Amino acid sequence: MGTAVFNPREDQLAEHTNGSTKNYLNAGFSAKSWLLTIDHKRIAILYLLSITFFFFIGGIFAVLIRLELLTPQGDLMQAETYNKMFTMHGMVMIFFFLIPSIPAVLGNFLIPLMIGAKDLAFPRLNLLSWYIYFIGGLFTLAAIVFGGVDTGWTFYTPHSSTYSNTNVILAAVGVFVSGFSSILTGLNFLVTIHKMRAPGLTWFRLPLFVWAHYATSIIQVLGTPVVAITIVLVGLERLFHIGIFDPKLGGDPLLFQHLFWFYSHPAVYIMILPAMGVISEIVTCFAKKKIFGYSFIAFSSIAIAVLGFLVWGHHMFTSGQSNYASLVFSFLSFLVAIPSAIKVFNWTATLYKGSVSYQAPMLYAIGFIGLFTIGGLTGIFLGTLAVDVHVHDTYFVVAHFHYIMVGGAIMAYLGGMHFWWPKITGRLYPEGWARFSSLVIFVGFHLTFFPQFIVGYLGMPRRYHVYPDEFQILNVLSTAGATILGIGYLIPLIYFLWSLRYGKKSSTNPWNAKGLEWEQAASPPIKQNFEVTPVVLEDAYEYEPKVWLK
Amino acid sequence: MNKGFQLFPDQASTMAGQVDALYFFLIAVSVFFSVLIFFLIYLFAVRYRRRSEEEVPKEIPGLLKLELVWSIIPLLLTMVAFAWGASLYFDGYNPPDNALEIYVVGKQWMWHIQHPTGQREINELHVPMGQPIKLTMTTEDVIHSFYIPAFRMKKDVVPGRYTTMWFEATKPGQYHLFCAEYCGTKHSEMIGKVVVQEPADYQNWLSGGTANESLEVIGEKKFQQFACHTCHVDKPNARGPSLVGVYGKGVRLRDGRSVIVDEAYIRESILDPNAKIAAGYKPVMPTFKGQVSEVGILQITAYIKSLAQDGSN
Amino acid sequence: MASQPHTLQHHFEDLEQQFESSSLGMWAFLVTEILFFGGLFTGYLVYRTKFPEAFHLGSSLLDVQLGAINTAVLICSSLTMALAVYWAQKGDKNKIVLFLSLTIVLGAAFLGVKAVEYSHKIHHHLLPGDGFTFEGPFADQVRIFLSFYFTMTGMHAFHMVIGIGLMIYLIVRARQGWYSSEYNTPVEMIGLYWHFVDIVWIYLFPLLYLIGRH
Amino acid sequence: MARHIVPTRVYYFIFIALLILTGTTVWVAFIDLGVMNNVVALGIATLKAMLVVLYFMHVRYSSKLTWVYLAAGFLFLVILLSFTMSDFLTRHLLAVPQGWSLLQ
Repeated sequence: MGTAVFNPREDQLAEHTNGSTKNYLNAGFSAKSWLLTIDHKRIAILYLLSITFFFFIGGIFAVLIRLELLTPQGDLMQAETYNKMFTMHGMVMIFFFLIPSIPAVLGNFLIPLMIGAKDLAFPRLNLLSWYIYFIGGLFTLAAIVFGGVDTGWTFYTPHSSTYSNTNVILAAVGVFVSGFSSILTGLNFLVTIHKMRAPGLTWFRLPLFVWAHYATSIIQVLGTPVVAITIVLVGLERLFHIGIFDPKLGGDPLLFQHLFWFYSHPAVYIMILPAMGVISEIVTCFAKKKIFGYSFIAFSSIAIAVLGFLVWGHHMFTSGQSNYASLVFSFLSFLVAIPSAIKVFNWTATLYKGSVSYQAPMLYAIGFIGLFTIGGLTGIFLGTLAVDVHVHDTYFVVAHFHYIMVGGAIMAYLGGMHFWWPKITGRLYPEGWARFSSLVIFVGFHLTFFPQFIVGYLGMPRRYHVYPDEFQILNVLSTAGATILGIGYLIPLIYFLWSLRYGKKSSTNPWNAKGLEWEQAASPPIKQNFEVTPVVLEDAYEYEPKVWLK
Repeated sequence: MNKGFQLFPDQASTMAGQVDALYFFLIAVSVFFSVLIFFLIYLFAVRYRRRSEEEVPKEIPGLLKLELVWSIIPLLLTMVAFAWGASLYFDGYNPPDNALEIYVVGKQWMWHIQHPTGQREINELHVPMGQPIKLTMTTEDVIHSFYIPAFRMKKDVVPGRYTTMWFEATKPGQYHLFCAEYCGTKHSEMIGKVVVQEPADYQNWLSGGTANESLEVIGEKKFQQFACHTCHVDKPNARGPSLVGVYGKGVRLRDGRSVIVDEAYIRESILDPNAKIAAGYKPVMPTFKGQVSEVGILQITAYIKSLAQDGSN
Repeated sequence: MASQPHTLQHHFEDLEQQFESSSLGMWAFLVTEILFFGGLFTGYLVYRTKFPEAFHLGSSLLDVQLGAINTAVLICSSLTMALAVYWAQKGDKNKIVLFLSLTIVLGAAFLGVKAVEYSHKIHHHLLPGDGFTFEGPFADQVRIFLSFYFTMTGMHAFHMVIGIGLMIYLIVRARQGWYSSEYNTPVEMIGLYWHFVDIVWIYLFPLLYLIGRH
Repeated sequence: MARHIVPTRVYYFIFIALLILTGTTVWVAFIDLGVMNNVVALGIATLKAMLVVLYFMHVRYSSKLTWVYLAAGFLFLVILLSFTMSDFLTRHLLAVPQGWSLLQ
């Protein structure tokens, strides 16, 4: 790749970037050219639009939940309605926003660019994945429109399989179908990363974003089918009373929990591993320095993906599962904390003696590290058996996983969107507003969720529609924070849209970042990504020019 | 129940202080690492802020020793948390032998509580201070979870089987009782209170109120009502095995295995009599599924238990 | 190759890369299939450990003879599939069509036998559901066994129906002369899928039909 | 492409072996071997599955990567089975391990 001076194609790239030639965005304007596209970049845009839609649907539910909890009485809505609200909030946010967010948008757009390929290995499958996701989304929307579901996103039996009289089947079909979208995306990434790398791009030259997505794809491919068949069994139980999950017919309700968490615990890593990949890219770019401990960060992603499958029982410490199983699951849960810690330490060390600039993506990344550190450390509390007995199913858990999944994953998602926005759209977002929104989100987030740790340890159970008076102060703080947070999420939506028309045109490499997508692809990239297949001669993140190139 | 604002919940059981100690240890570890990381990020970000676009920082190669240090130290700390937490967990779920047994049946959306002396309560649990209490729990419908924050104790109540938990209250007063596992529409109204009393007050409470028959007496009536006694008599050649003195003992089964006669076995034998048939008997007992409630089963179980203690009928 | 532009897709460098990608993708897909059936096997294992007698009793309700015949039929279909792939590698269009057709016939025979078995069970009210009746001990546990029987074999049969559909597609394409000794990836991939379905049955047969027979 | 083409006689040989093994597993099922019945049944099934995987599915002649993927699939299946069973098999043991009192 070499330095900018040595890049023979620079003129060519600048020409593309200045919009004088075709790029993937102006390659066609008909609806068909978008809806039947097999270009990974356009499919990423399709995903971007749909997950943004679902994010705001889920967000509306969140706002209503927080409004209801402003007072201890259930005065805004009925208990049934409230139960549907948190169920739909969880279901939409997890299955239709968080799981596809970074992989299906940024991963889809960037992996081929980062590895110097023309497309993913299976472009048609990629388009199919989006349609499957879309159909799953339609089922879930139908479940909402026809009256909602009240099982919680966890579908615990026998409530979901026998007792609930809401649209469980529709929602289950929605989750089941969208699961296949996730599997196929993961499969596509795995093959692409194995088989489509540019000449010279060895495994240990790959950007860490790609490593993180490789690890994520492992989980998607191995975990998702188990929850798919589990949901099928719940549906069969509901329709035919097959007895497998029905204690009245001899079934054991804990079997459901095992099968469900076998996927749904690793699913948390589907949400956070790509986020970690984004942060690795941003931190190294804005410190202008090669990332510290490359191989440790790369392998810690794989370690998280594999170990993540061995710890699901920590969701079941109070469930009546064997105490011995709890012991083993607790032990393994602590082991999975270590690779996460390694990443945080290495990001921090990357800043040491770097050249740190505070542009918006970096502010989001630093915000991520802060929130993820707190989220990760409170995970230790939950892995500790005796403490978990007290805080399990309380707001402590709610706060913990929001720190990981909202504080962590969404912060990184937004950071990544800012970082690659010039590459995706060819336009720069307004820097001042972006810095401001990162700050608003950071403050709003803490105010929303930190009080929930306290109220959780005080004993307030989750999924409560009414609650004792003494918890009100903390809930009011939380709702106030949610208002700020909500505004914080709206600001980027507005200025991103604004920048599409009024934003400054971006150069090929506005951050002077390393990586094929910055150095060898135009902003926005041409339809086939590169004029010529790139050849890679050096490791990732070589910000310090090597002597022989000077 | 303290209605004021507080940061930490009441400590009202022997377990509460111990869990809190572990909690504070974890807070200390968390604060240390959070502050360390936040401070370093702040320090590096300010000290090494970009001063010109041209500057090119020198690459710092990876350092295995450093990686090992920041892997192993957190690992050791988590192992402390693991051992400490596991030890308390086993204490918390392993009742002492002298525990007083109280039965809990959850139902959408209420807690039904039965004392061995026959008192029944709905959404209230009276317990004496300084006495270990063992709760044996089940539910008529979905999964619930019996949660007393002031005792730092929680256990899911699972349909189709018994789960147990125990505690020893240390401070008189009234404490929240919550259902912690989402159980349907009125999940948040499946709450109640635990009333901890001085032993003398507790005795007063026991003797006061309506004249209750003890659990085993009600159980004996049920035993007659369901005609259990026509087969389960303490005579040779009876159609069913005698239940005198069997509770807590081992029994050989037809297929050569053996089981301990406990609550779970009695429950199973009432609902699914053919599952484990005692050696020397035929599968002739009908199931009582759908005829007897979980509460009724607990009463009959109490009666069978009492037969073990008396040694005579 | 120029006469067959559909064989090399635009984003691959050469056919080798394209074949390796398809093959790896297929294996990754089969891995998800292992875990998909794995959820059912886990449930089966849990309940079999819990209710061994009931599972023996439930198993005795199944027809070993039909099960064994079906196993043989499926093994035959795997052989014909392997031969279809072999002739695809050799590039013999007529033999591909012949062996794929044989595989479809054998697959249909398997499904036919399965339908006979299902209809017997349904006739005797052994289909889990509201009409389920079982005169004998452990009625509930036997129901759970039969639930696993129907779900597992049903899922398996569903995979076979999809496999047959894919083979019909292959036959159409083969007749159009799409497959040659250079390009035969779809035949190989669908072959892998079919063999996988065979393997699932290889486990289902002893686990469902042969327990507690002695 | 220089891919390995397996001669047809290998397929016929494997086919005969699979049929013989099917016969064997049915025959053994009717002999009382106690727990060994399960072991034998699953052992034969695994042997058959291996024959199909190695020869019909060409894994014997495939790249290391195929082996790794296949092994990962089975490894995670084993994880799912064994960790789930770790709950169901130890639930009825003592609530507390003997002599467990690390920090008392």
